[in-house]
Amino acid sequence: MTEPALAVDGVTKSFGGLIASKDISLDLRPGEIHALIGPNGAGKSTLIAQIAGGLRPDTGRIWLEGRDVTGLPTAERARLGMGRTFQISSLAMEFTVLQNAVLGALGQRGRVFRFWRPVMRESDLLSRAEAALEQVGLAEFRAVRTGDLSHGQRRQLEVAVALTLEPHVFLMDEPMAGLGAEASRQLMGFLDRLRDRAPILLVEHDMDAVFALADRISVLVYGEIIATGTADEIRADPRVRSVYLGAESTP
Amino acid sequence: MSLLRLDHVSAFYGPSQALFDVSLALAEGEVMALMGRNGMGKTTTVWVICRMLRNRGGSVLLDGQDIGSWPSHRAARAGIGLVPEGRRCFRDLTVYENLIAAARPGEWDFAAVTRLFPRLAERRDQKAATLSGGEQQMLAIGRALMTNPRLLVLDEATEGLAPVVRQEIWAAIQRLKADTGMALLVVDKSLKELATVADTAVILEKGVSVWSGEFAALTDDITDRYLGV
Amino acid sequence: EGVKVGMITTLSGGGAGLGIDVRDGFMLAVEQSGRDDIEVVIEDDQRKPDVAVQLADKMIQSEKVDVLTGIIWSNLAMAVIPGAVAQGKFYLSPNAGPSVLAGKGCNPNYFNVAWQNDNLHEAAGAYANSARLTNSFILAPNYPAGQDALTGYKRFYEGELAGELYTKLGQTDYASEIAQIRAAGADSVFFFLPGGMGISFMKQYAESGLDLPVVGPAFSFDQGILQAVGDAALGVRNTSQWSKDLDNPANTAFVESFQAKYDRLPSLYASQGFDTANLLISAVEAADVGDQDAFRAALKAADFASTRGDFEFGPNNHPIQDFYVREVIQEGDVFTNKVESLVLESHGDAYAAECKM
Amino acid sequence: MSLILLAEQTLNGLQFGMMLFLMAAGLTLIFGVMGLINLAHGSLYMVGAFIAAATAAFTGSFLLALIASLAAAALAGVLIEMTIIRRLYERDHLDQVLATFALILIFSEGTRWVFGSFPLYLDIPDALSGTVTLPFGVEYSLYRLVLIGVGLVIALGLFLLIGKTRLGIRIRAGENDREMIGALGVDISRLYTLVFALGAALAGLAGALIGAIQSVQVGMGEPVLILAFVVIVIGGIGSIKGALVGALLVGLTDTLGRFLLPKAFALVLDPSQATAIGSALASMAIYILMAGVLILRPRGLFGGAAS
Amino acid sequence: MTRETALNIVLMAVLLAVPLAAWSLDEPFVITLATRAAILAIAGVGLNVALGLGGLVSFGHAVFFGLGGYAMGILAHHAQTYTPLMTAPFTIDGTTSMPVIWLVAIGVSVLAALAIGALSLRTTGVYFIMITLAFAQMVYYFAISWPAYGGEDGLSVYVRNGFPGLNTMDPIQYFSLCYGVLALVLLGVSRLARSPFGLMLQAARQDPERVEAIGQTPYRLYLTAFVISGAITGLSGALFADLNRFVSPTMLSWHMSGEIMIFVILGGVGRVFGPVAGAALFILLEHLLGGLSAYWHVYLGAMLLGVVLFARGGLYGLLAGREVAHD
Ligand SMILES: Nc1ncnc2c1ncn2[C@@H]1O[C@H](COP(=O)(O)OP(=O)(O)OP(=O)(O)O)[C@@H](O)[C@H]1O
Ligand SMILES: Nc1ncnc2c1ncn2[C@@H]1O[C@H](COP(=O)(O)OP(=O)(O)OP(=O)(O)O)[C@@H](O)[C@H]1O
Ligand SMILES: [Mg+2]
Ligand SMILES: [Mg+2]
Repeated sequence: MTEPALAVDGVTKSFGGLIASKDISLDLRPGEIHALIGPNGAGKSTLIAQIAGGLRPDTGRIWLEGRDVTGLPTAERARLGMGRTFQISSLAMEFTVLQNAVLGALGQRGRVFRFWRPVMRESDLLSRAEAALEQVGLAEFRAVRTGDLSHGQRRQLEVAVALTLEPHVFLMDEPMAGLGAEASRQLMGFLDRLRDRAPILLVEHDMDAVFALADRISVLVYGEIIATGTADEIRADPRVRSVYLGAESTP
Repeated sequence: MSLLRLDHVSAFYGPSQALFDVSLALAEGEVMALMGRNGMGKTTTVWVICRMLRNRGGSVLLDGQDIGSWPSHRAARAGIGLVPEGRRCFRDLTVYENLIAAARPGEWDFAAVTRLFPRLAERRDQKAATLSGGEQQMLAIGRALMTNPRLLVLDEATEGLAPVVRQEIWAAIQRLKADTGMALLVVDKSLKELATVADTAVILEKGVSVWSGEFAALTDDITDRYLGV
Repeated sequence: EGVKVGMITTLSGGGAGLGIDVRDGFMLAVEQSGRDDIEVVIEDDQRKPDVAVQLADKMIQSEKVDVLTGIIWSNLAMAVIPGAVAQGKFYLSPNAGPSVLAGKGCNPNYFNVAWQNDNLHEAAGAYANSARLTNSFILAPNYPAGQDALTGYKRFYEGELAGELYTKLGQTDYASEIAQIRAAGADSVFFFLPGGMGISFMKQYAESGLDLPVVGPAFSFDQGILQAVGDAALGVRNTSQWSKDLDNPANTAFVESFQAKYDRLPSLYASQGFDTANLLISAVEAADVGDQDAFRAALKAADFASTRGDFEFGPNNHPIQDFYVREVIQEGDVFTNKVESLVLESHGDAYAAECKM
Repeated sequence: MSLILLAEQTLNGLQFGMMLFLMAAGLTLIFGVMGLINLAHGSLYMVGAFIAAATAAFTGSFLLALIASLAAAALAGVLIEMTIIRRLYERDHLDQVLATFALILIFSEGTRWVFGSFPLYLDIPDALSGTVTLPFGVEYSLYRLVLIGVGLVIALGLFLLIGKTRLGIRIRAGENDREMIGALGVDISRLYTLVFALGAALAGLAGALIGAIQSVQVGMGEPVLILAFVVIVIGGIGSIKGALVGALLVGLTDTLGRFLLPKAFALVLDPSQATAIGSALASMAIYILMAGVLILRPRGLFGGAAS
Repeated sequence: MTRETALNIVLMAVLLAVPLAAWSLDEPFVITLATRAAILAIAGVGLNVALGLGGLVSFGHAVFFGLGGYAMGILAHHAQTYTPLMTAPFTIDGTTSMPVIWLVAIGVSVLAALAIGALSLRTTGVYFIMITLAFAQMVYYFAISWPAYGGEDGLSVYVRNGFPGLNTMDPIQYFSLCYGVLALVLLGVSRLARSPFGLMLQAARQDPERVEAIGQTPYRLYLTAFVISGAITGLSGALFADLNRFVSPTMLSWHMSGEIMIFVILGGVGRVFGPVAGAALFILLEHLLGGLSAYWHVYLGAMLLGVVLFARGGLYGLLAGREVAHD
């Protein structure tokens, strides 16, 4: 078996009395979509934050392509290839859509401390940004101010920015949230193709998407992983049904 | 007489027009689904209804009265409760404080809301900023219910909720409809679930209400054309 | 052909009272002279040095004035005067007298009609000796004028020091200082705290129950400020080169006419403004301002009737004059000062020797 | 240096701190809770002092003077809230800075216009003047003890108001999301007018109370303003408790700094140099304290609230 | 050409034309006013790098302004009194050469900005406003009570320092020099705003979390912006002191910080040329209203209030509309 692109090893995190992550281990293998599901407040975003670097785990380690990144700051991890989308859109709202995408490309390229040449004339950055916008279907909105986008459009831009980073792994926290049916379907098709470029750790409550996309699913409940398996295994798991899926388990 | 009625409403964000011609009518006790692709003006319509945005043309009537010049707090007191897109909980307030901040007397009180969402009782004294996304969503619904509205407006209220909770909320909406006669205006992307509660539907396309009628009358043809499903 | 005067003084903000008094005194004298060949341009410096410099430039470059005057504060004076006299203008100071300009930085075109900054403090030191005070506690804000004040006091004072304190400029609460005075076993207090600082200090001092005699320069006990200090100031001794009850004809006439015109008692600053104008008028009468040397000589002669009696310039163009100690009294419901005694006679300043001109 | 003197200075420090709290109380409310940077707070303080002085001169009653200052400041507060401040809540802090700076100019010169350029007289009423003897023989001004008491009462009142009442909850909710609290049925404009008036009244009261032992003059509000900001920032914005603790810390630092630093330098330097350097450092002390606190705790001592 | 560009050109043309006209009409004071506006505009442009682009509301920029001023004051003072600045471990003499003074002013400001920024940037928002104020107040009180260079009285130098090939005492020549510096600074800053650094800095203002997620460290961006900002403001301080031939602690006071900030807000936060408009308007108002009445501050206040309330985004917001994304 090849080395996992991302590995979480025995991570524990507590907030005061609340244990948000309890000895969590999971991995993300090249080419796969690994979905992380679980009830609200189970600790999914908290885990993503620890992987991305916003939070320090109390114990445990995070490995990115065989490298221990536990102690590294967020920016460093992003440079090493972690691309993430946020649960609540995090974008430069005064910029245009294109500028946000260029920003991503610039962050990835580095050499930020240049003070003279206009960045919006750098063709390599521009072409990468435009390609990403094209892929998520925002190309025609390139000149719109990000703050003027509708909620769903912002979610799409969020994904586009992650794309420009050309990451080695994607961390996506509820990318479908707020998307209309059609846009979700498009995004699903897109994620399906994206996994070949880089594996995706996908947090999502849209079960249609999860069951259609995920190679493996892990279920997090009260900070603990209670099951990991294929879509069918998870769908059949009575515990998962009772705490999470409810009536939705019938395909 | 309809409880809420929009006639040929138009609205702008600064210079850019977002609504061109939106009309809809919602009767007492009725559940209406407001649908459309991303960016078509659903939230803008909701804002106009709640008076967070002024309509420039057309009229907005509540109980037959033109509320076009009302400030939002007056509309709220007249019985419109809002669960806004993106939750917008008061981040520095505790769960309990969020709930009681704007509460008005009625059958929905802290006990009733926490019966609906027991999670909120567990997190009673936690600041809203540190709640999980889904918890915040529950809080936003609870907060609107605590104002004991006659018309509850839910803008993407099930976004980001676990399936079980979503089912609970849909069930709760059904109960609300059956027991209290509360009217509801629901924006949601899940047709399947809307079908279980909605009586009527309105579809928006580029700021125009292009279709309205009984929910049951929605054909595949229509949903395919306007919603892409 | 007359003379054009540029007056730069503080007419807005917290320190406006002083500027207004100088201006009113000055204009009163101009008016009384009955001359229509003295044109005065007045501008507000807002108590900001850079604004004062701008205004000086404006008056010299655009208004083409011959004489500048009006500045209240030493730091503004330091900013304006060297440049102005370097450009060949006359400057008559109605208030500030920083030591540099009395000593190394003196200039034939710069005349100080008020005093050298140390003078009133020196007089306070001399008074302390004559009142047989032997263990003074002294305090002032920590800035050049404050440091000069304590130096000036110590230059003449012969007793022991019970304590020496620098406070923060602009400080409003003096509980801590007062406690230290109480603990120090002093027999008197000397302080220099101009403006609101002095009012605060006196009120709080009175409130503390301490009743050591207090001595200070006139600034904290002058007409404009006394009403605000109120009872707390009664009986305090303060030193000055002028007082409204100084018995000379010029002064009597001044006090009367000032009161008639402005409906308030004149202050120290008003008297200085008045004297400055009269000095100028005396020079205008004697010489043409176009003839710099003659005009300078006429100024130097100081041939005018000063409200403080005898007045003459020393070698550094600073006054040689008498200094008095005054006591704060109440007349009806107005607080004012009455002269108690003369403490320094024909006193010059300590920097004249450094002045080479 | 005797222990008694040290104790007395500590007491002075605490007392000065309470005085700072009085000045800061209204500001905490407006700045911390409503999120508005109100540079004109010092002007309201000045208005309070001037009105008190004028009323006292006219009626001879200190109590009436206090009431008048409260009323005048509250009225001024309502007026500027309804005409100007109201339009600033949605704006960013910078617009607030500029607008309220403009208000300072208007207030200061307006006051001078009305009351003239000379300081006014306002003194402690006879009933409160004089000293009392505290344990260990410390003589202490009665009036200052009263100030401490008033400060404590206000602190407690504000704490309850903001933390425990529904009014307080709504104000804080408005600070997080004004639009939303409006959409839930709260008339936030009226609420804010009320709060602003309350903050203004507190400023006016402080001006009157403190004006009795300081100088009542144009510009008296400015140093107060800076000090009050220092206090609430050290304590953490939005926290009444923080403002109180911050005020006491600043009071102690300033007083003891002024007292001890020159003495400390006197051990190594000659006396007059020591006083100069010691007091130079002392005048920087509270700013050093503030920088230190913020470097260690970037949101102040009790700050959690965002702003 | 956008309206903003047109406005920039008009503004700079007017700022040049007015003193030239005054020169031909022999009204040297108008030239002095224009010089003052140009210099203060430089300070504002500097602050705007931190405040407008980086969102760092510094209430302590008077530190850099004052340090620049004292760099000029101290160097010129030593040169004019023929006393060395220091003798051990090696001798440094004063100078009256403007270019050297500018370099020193910039250098000192950079060091100060590094130190103050490194510490202050641990905080954000209002706390940042106050901690920058705190550092400025420390320096201010130090300058007031430190007697060596005049304390509160400040330091006068009797003649303006020299610039190769110019007679700086001639108002129009000194104006041209300051105008040239302003133009250079504006060129630099407008390039910077569009550069990779500028884009990233502005993103860090809007959403620092986003910037981290794309692999950059907001702190380093902020600190760099703060240092650049301080350096520019420091340079303007040196020019200002030379204009007045005088430096004093008022240049370090919080009023000064506030005034520089007002130029920026008045002109339009984040608009590169905004502070030029802001400073020019402020000085014009000060000059025109000053003669009106003894209580002219009331009118000034009312005018400022009018601008905030009715011209959102300052003068540039009023005249050029909402900021459009460049390119
Ligand atoms: N800073 C914090 N302090 C205290 N509790 C916290 C903090 N951050 C998160 N929590 C709690 O930790 C739990 C896990 O939160 P998290 O956001 O990871 O949930 P989640 O699985 O992403 O849920 P959702 O699907 O609703 O987004 C929640 O109960 C939340 O309230
Ligand atoms: N604050 C704003 N300023 C300017 N334009 C806006 C603003 N908010 C929304 N718009 C524009 O108005 C249109 C309608 O937006 P609205 O938010 O009502 O859409 P929506 O139907 O709710 O979409 P979604 O399903 O994505 O939430 C969109 O094209 C959007 O770009
Ligand atoms: Mg989450
Ligand atoms: Mg929407």
